[in-house]
Amino acid sequence: MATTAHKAPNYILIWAYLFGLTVLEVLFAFEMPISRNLKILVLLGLAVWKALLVALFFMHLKFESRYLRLMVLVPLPLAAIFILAVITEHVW
Amino acid sequence: MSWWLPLKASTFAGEIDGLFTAVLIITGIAFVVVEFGLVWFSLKYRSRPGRAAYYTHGNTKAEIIWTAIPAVTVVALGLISNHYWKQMKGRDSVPADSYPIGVHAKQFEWQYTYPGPDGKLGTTDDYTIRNQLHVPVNRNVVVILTSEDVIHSFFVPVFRVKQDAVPGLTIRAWFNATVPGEYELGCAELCGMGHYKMRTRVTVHTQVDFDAWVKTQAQGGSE
Amino acid sequence: MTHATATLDQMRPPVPAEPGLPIYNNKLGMWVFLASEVMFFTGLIGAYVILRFGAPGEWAKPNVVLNVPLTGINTFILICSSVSMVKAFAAISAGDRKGLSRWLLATILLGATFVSVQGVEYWKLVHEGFTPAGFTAGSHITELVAQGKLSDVTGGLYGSTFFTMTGFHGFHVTCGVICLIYVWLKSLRGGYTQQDYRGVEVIGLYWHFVDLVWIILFTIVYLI
Amino acid sequence: MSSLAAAAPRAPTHHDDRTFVQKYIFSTDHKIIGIQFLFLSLLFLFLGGVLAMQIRWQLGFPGQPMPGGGILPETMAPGGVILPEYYIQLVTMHGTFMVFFAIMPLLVGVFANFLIPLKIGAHDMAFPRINMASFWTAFLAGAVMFASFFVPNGAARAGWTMYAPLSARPDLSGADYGQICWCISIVLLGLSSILGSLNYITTIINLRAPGMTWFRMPLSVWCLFVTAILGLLALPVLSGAAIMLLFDQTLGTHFFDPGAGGQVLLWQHLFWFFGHPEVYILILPGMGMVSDIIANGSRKPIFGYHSMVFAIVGIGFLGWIVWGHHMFMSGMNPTLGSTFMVTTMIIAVPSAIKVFNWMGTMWRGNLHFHVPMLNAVGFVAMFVIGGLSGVFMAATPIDMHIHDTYFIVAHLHYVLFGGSLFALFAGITYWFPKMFGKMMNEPIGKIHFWLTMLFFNLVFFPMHILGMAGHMRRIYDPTQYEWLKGYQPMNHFITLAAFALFATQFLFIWNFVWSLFKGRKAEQNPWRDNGLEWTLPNPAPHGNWEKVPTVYRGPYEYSLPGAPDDWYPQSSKLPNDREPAPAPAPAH
Repeated sequence: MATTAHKAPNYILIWAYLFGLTVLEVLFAFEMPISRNLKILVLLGLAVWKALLVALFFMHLKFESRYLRLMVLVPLPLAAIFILAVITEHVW
Repeated sequence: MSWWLPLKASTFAGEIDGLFTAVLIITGIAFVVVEFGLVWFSLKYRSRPGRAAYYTHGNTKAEIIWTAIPAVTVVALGLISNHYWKQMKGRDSVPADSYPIGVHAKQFEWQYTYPGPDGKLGTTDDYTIRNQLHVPVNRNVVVILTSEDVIHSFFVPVFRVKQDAVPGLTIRAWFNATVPGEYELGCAELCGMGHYKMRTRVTVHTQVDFDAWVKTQAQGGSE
Repeated sequence: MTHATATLDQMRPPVPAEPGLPIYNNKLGMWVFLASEVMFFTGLIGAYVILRFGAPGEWAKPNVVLNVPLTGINTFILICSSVSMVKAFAAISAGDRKGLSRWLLATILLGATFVSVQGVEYWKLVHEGFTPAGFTAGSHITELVAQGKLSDVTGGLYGSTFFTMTGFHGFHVTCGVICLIYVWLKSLRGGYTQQDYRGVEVIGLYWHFVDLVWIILFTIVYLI
Repeated sequence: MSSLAAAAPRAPTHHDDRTFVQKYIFSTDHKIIGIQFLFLSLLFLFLGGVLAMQIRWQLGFPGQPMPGGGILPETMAPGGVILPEYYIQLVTMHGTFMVFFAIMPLLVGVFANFLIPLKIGAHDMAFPRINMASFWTAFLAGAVMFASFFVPNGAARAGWTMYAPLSARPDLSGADYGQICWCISIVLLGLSSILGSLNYITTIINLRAPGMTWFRMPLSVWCLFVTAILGLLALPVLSGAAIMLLFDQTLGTHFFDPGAGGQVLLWQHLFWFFGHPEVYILILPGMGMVSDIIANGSRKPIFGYHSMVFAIVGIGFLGWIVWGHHMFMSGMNPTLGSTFMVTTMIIAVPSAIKVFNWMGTMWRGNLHFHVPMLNAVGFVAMFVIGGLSGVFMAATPIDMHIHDTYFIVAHLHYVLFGGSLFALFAGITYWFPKMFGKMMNEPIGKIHFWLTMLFFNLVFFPMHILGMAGHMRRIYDPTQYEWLKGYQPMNHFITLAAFALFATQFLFIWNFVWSLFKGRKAEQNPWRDNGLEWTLPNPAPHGNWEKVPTVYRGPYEYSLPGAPDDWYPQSSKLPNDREPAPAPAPAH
């Protein structure tokens, strides 16, 4: 494998996390205890958390060189720049 | 045919032409420096027998100088432009007392809706004319641009004003005509087959003529 | 279990070269390709977010048009396929070729199930009147509008964005399944050994990426 | 030929058992693929030129039958007289072919493919088969776009920028199949470009020869690396946008349909978010080649290598936050306009740094004006004008007057024709011996350069004047307007100069084709250049080196004090040169 030998992460635990988070998300989406904006933030947070779990453990980013991690992050600010800039069109 | 910008017929024209001249001077200097530098170096350092090139990898001081100077120049230009930009197109740049004219662009013609004698748009005495823009002189006029089908662009060269008419949006653009006379307006954004013939006759009346014209229009004397 | 040392190490960057990134070419190539895929979905999801933010009417509530419980199970299936993919990868890195083939087969079946469930959902939605071009008149969905549970002002946008995003994600999953079948067949022929299982890792990266995109899509399309 | 070249490693002599088809049609050799791109793109460049001549005819002689126009179908040009619908197709297709199928493949398809493995010392690209797929996808995209002329109702007609809703509604534009062909072709080109960029990035990162550290790479490779990154991240957004436009045209979706809540400005944002990195894709490889050629022509190291690299990388970052300057007048949020105006002003600085560094390279050099050097200096001279006219547009109040006028047309042609095309003339002439083993003719090359320089300026400089007068873009017949009637003599003059410019290009075509067969046999290192590619015989064999060379110094060691010649190849070892550190042993 790549440079550093690493103990394979406990995939079943990650699977349990993902399953739990998905159920949590679905439940959370339909209980309406809080304001809409906070709900969106929480749901996005859960989604990002699950995405990070997949990326770090399933795609082994956690054990890769930091240059690769940096390279993988490059497109994200571009996406953010595009969406934030175009959204201001409606905050005329 | 003139080798310079068209007639200055609006308050914008003075400022824009001034800025144009300033940028022309700055870029002119850069142009002369670079082009004559290239020609001079090409002649002075061309290969002759026994000539050896001077071995150097660069000079950081020179780099700093020709990074700083362009950076300062462009940022200064940026700030000046932003000052005028806020006045001309800024969010609340349209003067309150502007004379409103509804401009509706559709494929290959412009429809101008005038407020009529009561001076307010949307009242019963409004009237609409095709391809004729009449504005009073020395008065702020706001053009309320809407489009029916595709993107058109309201462009009067002598007023130096341009604003796209976007279907689905209502965009307001203002100007203040200063020289009475007959001018022309054209569509500046490709809008299909007849893009080239979306021509409007722009007439800038003195205030007296304008009131008379409004009165004649109000009595249904449509053109 | 650590990964056994390898003699003819195919899984290291090419030898006679200046050290670049410490990963072999195929993996670097896949990560670079995934960066371009992120930009592709930026275009689609960005358009969705912008259109929704500036939508003239009120956007459809979750679970009114789209069946969230069914899609929740579908999401779970895709997560399982991600897990089985990583199990396949762990199997071959420990040298277990039969385990690799079995887990790959599991991944293929789960992936195919996901796509078919998605296909059935599309077919049902279109029949209910929810199409890429918006709400078709006189269908079940227009009754929902009549009952006031849904505003049809944003119907056109809702249909366009939903079908384009999830459609292209489904397309990427289908391509993934086809590649997995190729890798699976090659694994049956003993194409992958403990020394060289690059193909498995590269297709694994693609598969996890497609799962990651779905995790984000599921939240912003179905739940918000 | 000095003693140094003798030490170069010999080419591989292994037996080459590939059939003709494998070797030339479906080749996976990066050099053959580069040459395939060269022939395909030169064809489309010529087609773009022919379209441009028809545009100029209509503007110079409005409404008069075009000589040779008889072959055009009646619906487009009855009796040779160009109709408005056909004129807008000409404008759209001229832009599309030139940008997507001529300049971009010529710069990225040809020179990235051909130069990267040779200049960094690799046997071939990281993924040869994907590289071949990239060419054939581009070929298919070109075929689909070319076919769109012959579909019912003719080709797409909404400008190469395809602004919605004109592009999304066949009833408004009059072209249905043409628009669909445009979208499909652009999606295919996007795929081809992504496959290519993927290859270039992996090759440059992982396959550099031992000793070829990041700061020993020639600037042409640095430029191609940043171009590949821009291409990799920008093209998918265009593919996504083209797919949305395709669905709007075919499936009836409402992305850009204002009636159903769609946003018209969304297309412009998506297009120009791709568009500005695209225009840097069109200029950066040219800048890289010109840097190499000017250093070679001046027999002097490039001035400020590190600041050039930072300028290239700077352009790579800033290129992503300036796209709004195409939309100042489009109804975009004015505060956003201010932001884009400031970032656009800042992006002028890296280009200024590069121009001054090129001049610094020529300063106190030993200038050999071979044809590539002439074209390279021509590039710098013309690119400066293009860059400076860009400052006028960045100043938003001035842009209010000159947006969508011929001032913009002048600017883009000064950077694309005066910039990229002059760099291409230089690049093709410079690496022609490495591609085909023969030299291009020197006198014809010089005549071609001076005539092109003359007529190029006669055609495009007056367009600044037209733009200042307010002459709008894409106008079928300017004599409709009183104030433009006065400028008709200038349009007439520009048309005549354009015909002369087009005729001059036959000199290049003649020189290119004639030298392919009868050119003078090229020696090992005709330009006495330090690059690794010149340690190989001409034309370079399959697989390049048998053993990858080791690199001991940067690419620009010209006129090294105390060296026998005024050039010093990267791969020849001086007594006090250290061997590069061996690659790290496998850690586990």
